[in-house]
Amino acid sequence: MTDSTNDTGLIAAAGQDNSDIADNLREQFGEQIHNAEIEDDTLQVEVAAEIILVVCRHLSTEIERPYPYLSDAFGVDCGDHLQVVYHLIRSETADGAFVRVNLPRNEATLPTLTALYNTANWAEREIAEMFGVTFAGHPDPRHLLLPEGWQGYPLRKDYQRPDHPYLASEPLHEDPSVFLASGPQFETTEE
Amino acid sequence: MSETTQAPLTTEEIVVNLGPQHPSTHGVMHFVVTIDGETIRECVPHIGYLHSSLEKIAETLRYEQFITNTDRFDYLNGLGNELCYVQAVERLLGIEPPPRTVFIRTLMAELKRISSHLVYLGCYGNDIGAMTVFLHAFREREPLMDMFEAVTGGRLLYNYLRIGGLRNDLPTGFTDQLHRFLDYLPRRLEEMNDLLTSNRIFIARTRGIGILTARQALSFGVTGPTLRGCGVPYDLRKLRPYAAYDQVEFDVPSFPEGDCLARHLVRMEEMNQSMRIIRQLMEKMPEGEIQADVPRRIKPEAGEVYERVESPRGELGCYLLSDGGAKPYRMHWRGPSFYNLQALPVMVRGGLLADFIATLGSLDPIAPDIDR
Amino acid sequence: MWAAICDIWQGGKSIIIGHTVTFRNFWRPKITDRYPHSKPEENWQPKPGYRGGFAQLKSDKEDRELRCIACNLCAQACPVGCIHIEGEGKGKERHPVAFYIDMGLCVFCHQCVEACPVDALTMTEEYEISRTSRAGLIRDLDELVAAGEGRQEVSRVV
Amino acid sequence: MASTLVKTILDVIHNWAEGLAQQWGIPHLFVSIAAWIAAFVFVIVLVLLMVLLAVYLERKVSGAIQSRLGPMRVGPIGLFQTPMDALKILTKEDIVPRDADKILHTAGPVIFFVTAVIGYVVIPWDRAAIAAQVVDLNIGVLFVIAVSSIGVLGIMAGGWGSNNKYALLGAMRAVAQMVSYEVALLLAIVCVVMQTGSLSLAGITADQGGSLLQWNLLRWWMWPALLLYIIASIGESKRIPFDIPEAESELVAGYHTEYSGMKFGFFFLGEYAHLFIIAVTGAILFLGGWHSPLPATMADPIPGFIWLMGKALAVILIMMWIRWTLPRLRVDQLMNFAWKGLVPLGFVAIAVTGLAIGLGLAGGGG
Amino acid sequence: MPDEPIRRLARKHRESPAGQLLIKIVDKVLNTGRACSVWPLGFGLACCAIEMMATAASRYDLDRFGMILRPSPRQADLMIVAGTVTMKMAPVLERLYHQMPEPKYVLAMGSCAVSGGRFYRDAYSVVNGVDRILPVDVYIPGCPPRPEGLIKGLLDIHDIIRRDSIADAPYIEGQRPEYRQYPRLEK
Repeated sequence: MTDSTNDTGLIAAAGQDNSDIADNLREQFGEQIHNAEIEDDTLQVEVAAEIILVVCRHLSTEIERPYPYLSDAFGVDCGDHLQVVYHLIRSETADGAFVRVNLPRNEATLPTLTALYNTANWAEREIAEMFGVTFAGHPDPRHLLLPEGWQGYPLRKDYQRPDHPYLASEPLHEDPSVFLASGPQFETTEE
Repeated sequence: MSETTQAPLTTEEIVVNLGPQHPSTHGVMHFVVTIDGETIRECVPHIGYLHSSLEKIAETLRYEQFITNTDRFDYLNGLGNELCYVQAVERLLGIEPPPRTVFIRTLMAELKRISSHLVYLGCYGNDIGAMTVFLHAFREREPLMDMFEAVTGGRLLYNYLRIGGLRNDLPTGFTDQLHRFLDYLPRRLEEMNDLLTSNRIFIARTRGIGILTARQALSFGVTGPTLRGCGVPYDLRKLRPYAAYDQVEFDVPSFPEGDCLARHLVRMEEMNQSMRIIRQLMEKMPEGEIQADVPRRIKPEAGEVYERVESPRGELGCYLLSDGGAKPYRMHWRGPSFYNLQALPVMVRGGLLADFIATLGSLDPIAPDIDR
Repeated sequence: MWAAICDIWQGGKSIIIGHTVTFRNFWRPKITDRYPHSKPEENWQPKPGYRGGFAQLKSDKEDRELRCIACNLCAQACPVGCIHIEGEGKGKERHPVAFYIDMGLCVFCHQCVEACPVDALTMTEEYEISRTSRAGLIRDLDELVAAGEGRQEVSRVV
Repeated sequence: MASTLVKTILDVIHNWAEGLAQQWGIPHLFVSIAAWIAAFVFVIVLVLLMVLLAVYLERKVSGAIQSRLGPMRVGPIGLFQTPMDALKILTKEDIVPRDADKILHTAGPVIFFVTAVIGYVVIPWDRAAIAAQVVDLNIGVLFVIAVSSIGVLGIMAGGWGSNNKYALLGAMRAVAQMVSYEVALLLAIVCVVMQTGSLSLAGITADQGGSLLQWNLLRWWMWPALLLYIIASIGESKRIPFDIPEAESELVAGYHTEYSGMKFGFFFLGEYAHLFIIAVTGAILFLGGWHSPLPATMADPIPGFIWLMGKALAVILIMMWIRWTLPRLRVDQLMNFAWKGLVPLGFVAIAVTGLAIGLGLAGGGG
Repeated sequence: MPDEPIRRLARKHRESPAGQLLIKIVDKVLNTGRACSVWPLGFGLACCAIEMMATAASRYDLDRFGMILRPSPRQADLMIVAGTVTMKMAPVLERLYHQMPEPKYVLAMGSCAVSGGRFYRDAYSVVNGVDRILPVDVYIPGCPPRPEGLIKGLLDIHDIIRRDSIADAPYIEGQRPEYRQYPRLEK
């Protein structure tokens, strides 16, 4: 029962290529597609924040061989801006497409994709609490992994860990001169 | 007690907190379950009780130092996680590991899959109420633990894979040990099937319980045995072969029912398929070096990579972004349990409280894999 | 009706089969290792290469000096920073005056042993490392040297 | 011989007390009451010992089935493990949760334990001639079932009084389950009563005297009743596969989630006392009570109460075997099974017994 | 405490020789009972939980020592904190500890519970050692410890119990001496 479906999926994958998808995207959305290319049968698209919902709907339902499912979404702190990456897949061949959005650090707002993908719910909540990206219209915008009332966005590069008694790195030995676990030997490694 | 009772009394829904400390939550998760009598009206998962900030830690460690931490994501699949991470780093660096290394890595990942499914089997038996299955499954797992210890020096967390190689070759006597185990395990699995899988009570507890349709599963990003239990033969080992999976033959078991029993049967069959893979790997195992040439300072060029492997729980993704330094600039881990668990509220709605436990157990979630 | 009877028959059969399995197991030999009791049998000795406690090795030459040259490579390789070294002297004369490993912090990953250029640090098969105080988990140089008495080889899988 | 020894000890105490009473002019009634109490205390101690033994056996049997050893450290092969557990439990802190109903919280385990033990007064431990039964009620078998079913009140009081949702759910499940399985249990007993024509446990035992062939176990028309009794008694004692009131993976520890120390000990011991009385009753109903399986012509060196306890232990062992083999049923399946499976089976069993009596095979009320 | 009258009596007569003898005997009996039936609350959090389960399973068999893993803290004597304790989990851990009846003991299993281990320095959400929240009696390093290592730690707990005396009354008047009071997590 399993092999036949597998084979058809693989043959279909081999028979077609994705190069037209990138061209179509550029044609359809023009300037708002910052980048669209195919690398090792993986589609890489970088779009403006305003059209992310439209592009994802287009990729997941409207093209000939769509990427109907969201597999993963995560954020990256690129220093001067934030990036949110969506990984769309096809279930028959496990082909992937990466859709990226660049956002300014201070006012990072994106429309939510929860209407399109159930997967987006938790993934967006995680990105929101880790990077401080606001997802407009998210049905459940609470903290996901961190306790209620957490301050700061931990995965941003400039995050300082809170000064909390549970976290304080106090000397482990009775005599602090003997052993300091949070020593600086580590930072000097590369030089 | 049953939901068909039409009582003239006014009834009240009660809210039960399952977890964070609860005998069946498979680690620490918290579910706020609203029940009417015994029927579940709503279930809201609260996660993050094991959020250990490993993605942040990855940014402070060198590439080779972080291998030991990948074990801690999904601790039942330590070698599989290492495989995913090491493959990602190797792709960043453009290194090809020697063939013997690839074979040993695949072999260990498959052994780990068997071990992980045995833990699942035991815990599922415990959830359903069959304590003996739990202890039997852990008993069969002990020879495996001995093998892991002989190869890697650790029982549960290994730090065995290296970038472009392995820590050490297989020890002497390993082949005999493995063959003894492979001869012995199928008989014991058969016994376990007699004891649990074919039991009328077990079937009554799992058939038609926690149903997830294929479309729902895909839209929730569910992968692994849970998705294959919905009739979708989605397996990265077959669809996008990595390591040595393109050199072995195996089937991808899938059952169309989408209930707890189907997921259970998928895992039971996967253990047999893993044994088949291991036998083939042992036959074809090439001789040779186990370490590729790797620069002493591992500093990949700026770039990014998204590596995917099939863990016992589903699709494992590792995203690495390098800025040219010795430490990853950003590391993201796609834990399969994270997305699998998201589908739980849909699966348990309208069922009984006992079905909740059965459904949760059949997803086989691992807390650090969810919370990272 | 017939289906119901078949169901009862099948169900009863499966339950009886289950009972035969447990009955068989009842008479099987027990696999329990009686850990603190049958200690001389060394049933539970870890395999060679097991990553347990730590030891500092001495040179196999006549002078029996410590091999360690206090180069700090192990401390740098450690992903948790549980090793603290203070060395003295320059060049060939360099030796450690203080060497602490915090076992409570250590994750037993073996990276320090692999980093050592002179094979001075090793992990042992010691696993009875529990203590009743946090400070008791910190190993100093004397304890490490004592643990290394009689060892020549660095731990490795054979 | 042990049973005569017991009788002698009791007689000596009785005579001594009577002598004393005559000397001091105490009415004879008080002496009789004192003698009953002495006999009752003796039985209770015996029963508690058996309960501790049953707990120990449970751990050993489960160990054997699971390829492990079970308790080994305390005493030879861990024999003193359960007394040590009891000692520890009795000296633990007794916590009453702040928002619990204090009276009900305390009453729960007491009711549960006392009702579990009271049933033992009507058990005929040995032949009536040597007075090894505290009271011989003519409705003994009903008394045992009735009293032990009051235990469910203790569970309900405890579950409700704990002010804990797991405990409440567990108690609700326990009530529903015990009420349902009692019906099936009584239907099984009705068959035995039809066969014997007596509700007294001593009478039921007497009916099976003579030889091994007289046991209800070996009368084929009693087999449906026997099957029914085994299943219903497991349900009644809340063990796997019917252990939903304390289903560990669902309700943590069920109705005794909030109990610690001595009160938990009462629940724990009471549970095994329940189990043991159901096993003893089963041994009397189907395995010939204190009668020896040896032919009557052979001299029997073993006293009757040892035989009875041995038979009860055999029943318990079978229940343990079942417990450590099967998974747990779900709550609705459990109720369905009781009402749609066991009750009809009970009617079949009664019909079969009635048929056998009609055909003249059975005693039909002696 | 049910033994409170005995304790009061013992403290009163701890000077007299007869009292000492009696205290010795009572200690011996009580401590043997307690040490021989330590029921742990399996507080399995992460990787160590699997090794804890393996220890309770057939090959190592905690039941040999009279230990049964209890699901409810009310019936437990010992809390095995096996794994990473996060900031989100810390209040739960504290609450469970206070739900356990006296006398109670805490065993920190694995590096994460001992010191934060892997997550000591750079993690923002992991409690660096469970001894910042609870009074820990025995520390077992290891990541995770071998089952034998865990059994050794449990035997250490037995030793601690056997050293208890009813005349000391360590858990009646406030906390145990080595208890370090850390501030509670702010809500």
